[in-house]
Amino acid sequence: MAVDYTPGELMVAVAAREIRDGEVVFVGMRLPLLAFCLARATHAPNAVGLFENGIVRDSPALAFLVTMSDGPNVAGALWCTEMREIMGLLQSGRVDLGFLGGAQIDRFGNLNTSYVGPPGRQTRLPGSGGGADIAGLSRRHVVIMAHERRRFVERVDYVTSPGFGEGGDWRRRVGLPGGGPAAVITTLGLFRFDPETREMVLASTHPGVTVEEVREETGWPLACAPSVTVTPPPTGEELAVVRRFDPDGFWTRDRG
Amino acid sequence: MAVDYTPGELMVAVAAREIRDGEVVFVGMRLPLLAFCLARATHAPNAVGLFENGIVRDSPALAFLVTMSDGPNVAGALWCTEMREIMGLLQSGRVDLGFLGGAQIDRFGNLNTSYVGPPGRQTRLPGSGGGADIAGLSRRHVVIMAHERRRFVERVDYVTSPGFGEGGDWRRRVGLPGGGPAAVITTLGLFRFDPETREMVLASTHPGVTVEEVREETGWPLACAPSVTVTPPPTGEELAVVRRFDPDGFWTRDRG
Amino acid sequence: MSVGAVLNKVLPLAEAVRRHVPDGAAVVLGTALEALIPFAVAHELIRQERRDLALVGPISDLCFDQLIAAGCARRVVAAWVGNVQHGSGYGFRRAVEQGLPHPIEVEDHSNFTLALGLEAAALGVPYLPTRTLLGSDILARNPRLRRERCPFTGAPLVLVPALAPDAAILHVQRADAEGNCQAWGATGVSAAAAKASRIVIVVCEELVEAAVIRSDPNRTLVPGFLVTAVVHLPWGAHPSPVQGHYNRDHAVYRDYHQRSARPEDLLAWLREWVRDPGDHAGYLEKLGRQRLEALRPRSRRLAAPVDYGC
Amino acid sequence: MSVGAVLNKVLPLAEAVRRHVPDGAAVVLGTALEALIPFAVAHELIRQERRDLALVGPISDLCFDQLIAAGCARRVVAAWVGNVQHGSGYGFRRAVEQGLPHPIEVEDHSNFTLALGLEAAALGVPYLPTRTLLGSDILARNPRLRRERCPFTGAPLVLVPALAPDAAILHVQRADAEGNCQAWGATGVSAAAAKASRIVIVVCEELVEAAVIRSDPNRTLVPGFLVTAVVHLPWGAHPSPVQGHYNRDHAVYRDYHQRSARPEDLLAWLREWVRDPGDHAGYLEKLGRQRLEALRPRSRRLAAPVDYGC
Repeated sequence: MAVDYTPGELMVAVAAREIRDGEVVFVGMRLPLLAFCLARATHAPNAVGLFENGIVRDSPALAFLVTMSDGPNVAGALWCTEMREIMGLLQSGRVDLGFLGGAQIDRFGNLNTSYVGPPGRQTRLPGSGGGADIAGLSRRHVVIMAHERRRFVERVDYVTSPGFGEGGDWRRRVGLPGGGPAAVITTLGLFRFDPETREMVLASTHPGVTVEEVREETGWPLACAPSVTVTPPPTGEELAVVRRFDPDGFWTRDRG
Repeated sequence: MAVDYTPGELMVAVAAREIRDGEVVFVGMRLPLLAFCLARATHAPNAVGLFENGIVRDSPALAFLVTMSDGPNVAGALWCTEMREIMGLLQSGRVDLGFLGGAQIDRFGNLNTSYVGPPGRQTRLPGSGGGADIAGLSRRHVVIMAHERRRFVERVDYVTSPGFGEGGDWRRRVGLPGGGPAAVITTLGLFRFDPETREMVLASTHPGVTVEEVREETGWPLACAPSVTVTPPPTGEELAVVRRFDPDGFWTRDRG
Repeated sequence: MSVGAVLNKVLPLAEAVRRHVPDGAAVVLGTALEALIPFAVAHELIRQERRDLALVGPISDLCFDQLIAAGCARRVVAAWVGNVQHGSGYGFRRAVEQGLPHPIEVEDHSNFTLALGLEAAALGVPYLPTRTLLGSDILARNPRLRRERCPFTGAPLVLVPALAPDAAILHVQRADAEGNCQAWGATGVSAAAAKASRIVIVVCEELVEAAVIRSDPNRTLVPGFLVTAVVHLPWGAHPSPVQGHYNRDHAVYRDYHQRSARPEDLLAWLREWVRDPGDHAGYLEKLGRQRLEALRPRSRRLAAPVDYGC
Repeated sequence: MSVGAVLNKVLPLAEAVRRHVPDGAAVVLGTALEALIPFAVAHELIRQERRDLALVGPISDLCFDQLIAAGCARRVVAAWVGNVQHGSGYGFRRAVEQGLPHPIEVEDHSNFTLALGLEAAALGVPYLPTRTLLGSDILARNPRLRRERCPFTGAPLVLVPALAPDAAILHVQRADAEGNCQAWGATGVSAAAAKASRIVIVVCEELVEAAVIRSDPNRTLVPGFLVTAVVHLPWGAHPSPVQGHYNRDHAVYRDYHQRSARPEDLLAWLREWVRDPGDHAGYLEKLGRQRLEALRPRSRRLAAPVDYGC
């Protein structure tokens, strides 16, 4: 049965499926926050969500959130504390999964949210926030971003949040404890990483998207899984939950 | 007017006079705790007391205390927190004055509360607790202890809580930030330290005690101030306050 | 504190800012992230035309963007500068990209290294070690961060040096006249920031009796003996949220975003919302009672009772 | 947690100890110093004749002395071991001085270095730096502590390696069935100890509904996802105090002090107060209702209301 949904809603549904029941998830804001709410409401009722401001919740926020510090994310939390506590959980390996967004990503999953463009004519982006910490320290992380050729580049201009660096065992060599990116969820498809080379690999295209379209929007010769599948679209139940937590489509309709 | 008092009460009164108004004081237990209460009730109404368990008070405990964690020290505190916060204040130079007890002290004010006696036949004492931290990190500290020849030795068997080490600029050389001992208050007298050599110097003898008696109970050739005075005894007001906080003489009568 | 001393700590906003945040000061603010942002202090700094500030904070939401656009800042030490609700901070971008209104220096951090720098200063150690930022260009390009091998394990570590601002500005729910203060909700790096700083200004929604604080000492965020000044200023964190007092006023962030893309519009926004109202009372008057009331909590949610009896 | 998982966390005392604290485990307890000492767990370890434990804690009051005298411990990592009210711990002294009932190893710390070791493990770093213990023989004789120069300032520092016990035992005022727990009064090194340990056992005076914890999230000491087992055991910290529930029973400390100077007396004390009562209920019965009631708070002292409304 075909259901109408936006790219944002699809990405939220795909992201939610990355959360396993009982996991401790570094949530962040926007689409990952909705994905956490969706996962808890469906297949992962025991997932725990961490926020870098110091909030830990095991239930969805009481109401729609624009920021993680909004009142409905505080009320009913199971712990409100300092950032150092949250970062300590991350650094000590207690966080199973973290979510990240980015402006620019490369072949090995490195993310740039700091400086884009050639020296002298750089655009200044807001910066890391907790992104570099999540990318470095969580057991695995998942990236969610818009898929455009200017964003998917051979090599990012600046590594804010490390993925697999130059590939292979780079993370081990530089000393990063976390496992690195497990998936990249874009407006066009779902990507995994080759277990040896650590290069990004197209795993599935979203409904209606061709592999060729993905290639066109990717700034390097894209590797594909032996059989690229089609991403299962959000179910009616998934959409109902997403719309409950983003009733006006602030995150899933107004933007990608 | 002569007032009857115990050695413990005298020591508390002398210790209280070391606290200046507005100071942040690392209090600990027993006699120093009473000294803090006395100082606040008399000349230092704005002194703030810190306890290593995590308590900060600006008022005396509600009732007699056997330990710093007793209920009356918690209720009405202005802050109950973790040990790290208290130790952080100490290490960052926010503590003006700390109090310490000891089983053994030497010429340069080093304290031993760990191992007494020759190797192989050592007596095991309880250990540092927070003593070594107070001695190392507070801006200045004051020692309170019984004056006996076996306790006042040329060189302690084990430096638990450093005073001036080997004298002179030893503290600077080993890298200790705190100022070291400012006074030693014993059952016999009050001692200061020579600003150059950092050797302990007799400043005043308690009423009825002679310099000779102090020398006899001291295990090294004791230096004396140019004019050794007599310690002013506790006033009636001071005694009244001490007895209010130690009504049964648990700390000031049953023991030294 | 003697009564005189206590009374002297409680200051009007303008006086606290004038006395304790001079030109050139390093100021940490926005320490609870998107909540409890001391916007009233930031606006007062703009009105007093403070110059050459170093702004220190994890993610600043639009507070830093406004200070930068107004020309108050010479340096930014932060993990993220922008508008949390809408992304880019145009004031910040123009300063970095075009040197407008004048060039600023930026010291980039992640949230964790910024927090650790403040923690190190709060704890009185020259640095704290971490495993974050290995392999990141933030480490490569921030000369204050050092990469060293762990003497115990041989593993690579990043050493974050102590970061001790001149002044910390905290907004809290309640404080007494001595500055003993309590806040609830996430506190981010607030406690560390206060202990790391020489000057601490506490802005509170409620100025309470000493007994209120002392009825619940586990709730205390910063003890008064570390606090320099107390400003009693309800709504002082607007448009950011204060749990139990008011919700976030999202419309302000949207309006500022829409009106800051062009520098002349941004300056007009600052004129309209910061300079022309003259002071915080004028700002609240311009917002209007109806708008403020709409931000009030829909219901009370009281903490379960806790008994300190003994 | 699923309902099944939740119910499984709540265990009787004996079962929690049997399942989660095996022979040879490194156990941190007494983390709030003289209050909230999990004496009931210590006594159960004695009754179950646990052996070769490493006992970790800042100052242990007489809890460690009893475990050592009963032959449960092979190693002690602590800053102070004795009887806070009376000084010496005779059980500890005999073990160190005479190897009775068997020799034990002692790793000496100050309170601060013990706290920092736990903090390092809690934060996931191999060590934390400090300026304490420079010039102390604790540093000179503890081979795990290193003296190094600061790479930034050149100043000498002590590096305290991470100390990660196998199990942490915390006594708290209230917890829910998932282990989300809240404590008030000074908390010492409790939070760090829990995060540093693989296993966390929470013993609570009150087992409360999930909603109680969530009504006041700033009060939470340790979140449930770090907690392995929850034991609901009123009076489980006796004779140490629990704010709002009971005061310290000083007489126990005096009695133990008087009856522990000779080893046969100490063993008789343990027989009388630990083994013969059979379990915690038997211990409370032996204490008697009247004695327990006399320890109850004389009055309630409620925390000022806090509103999380939004």
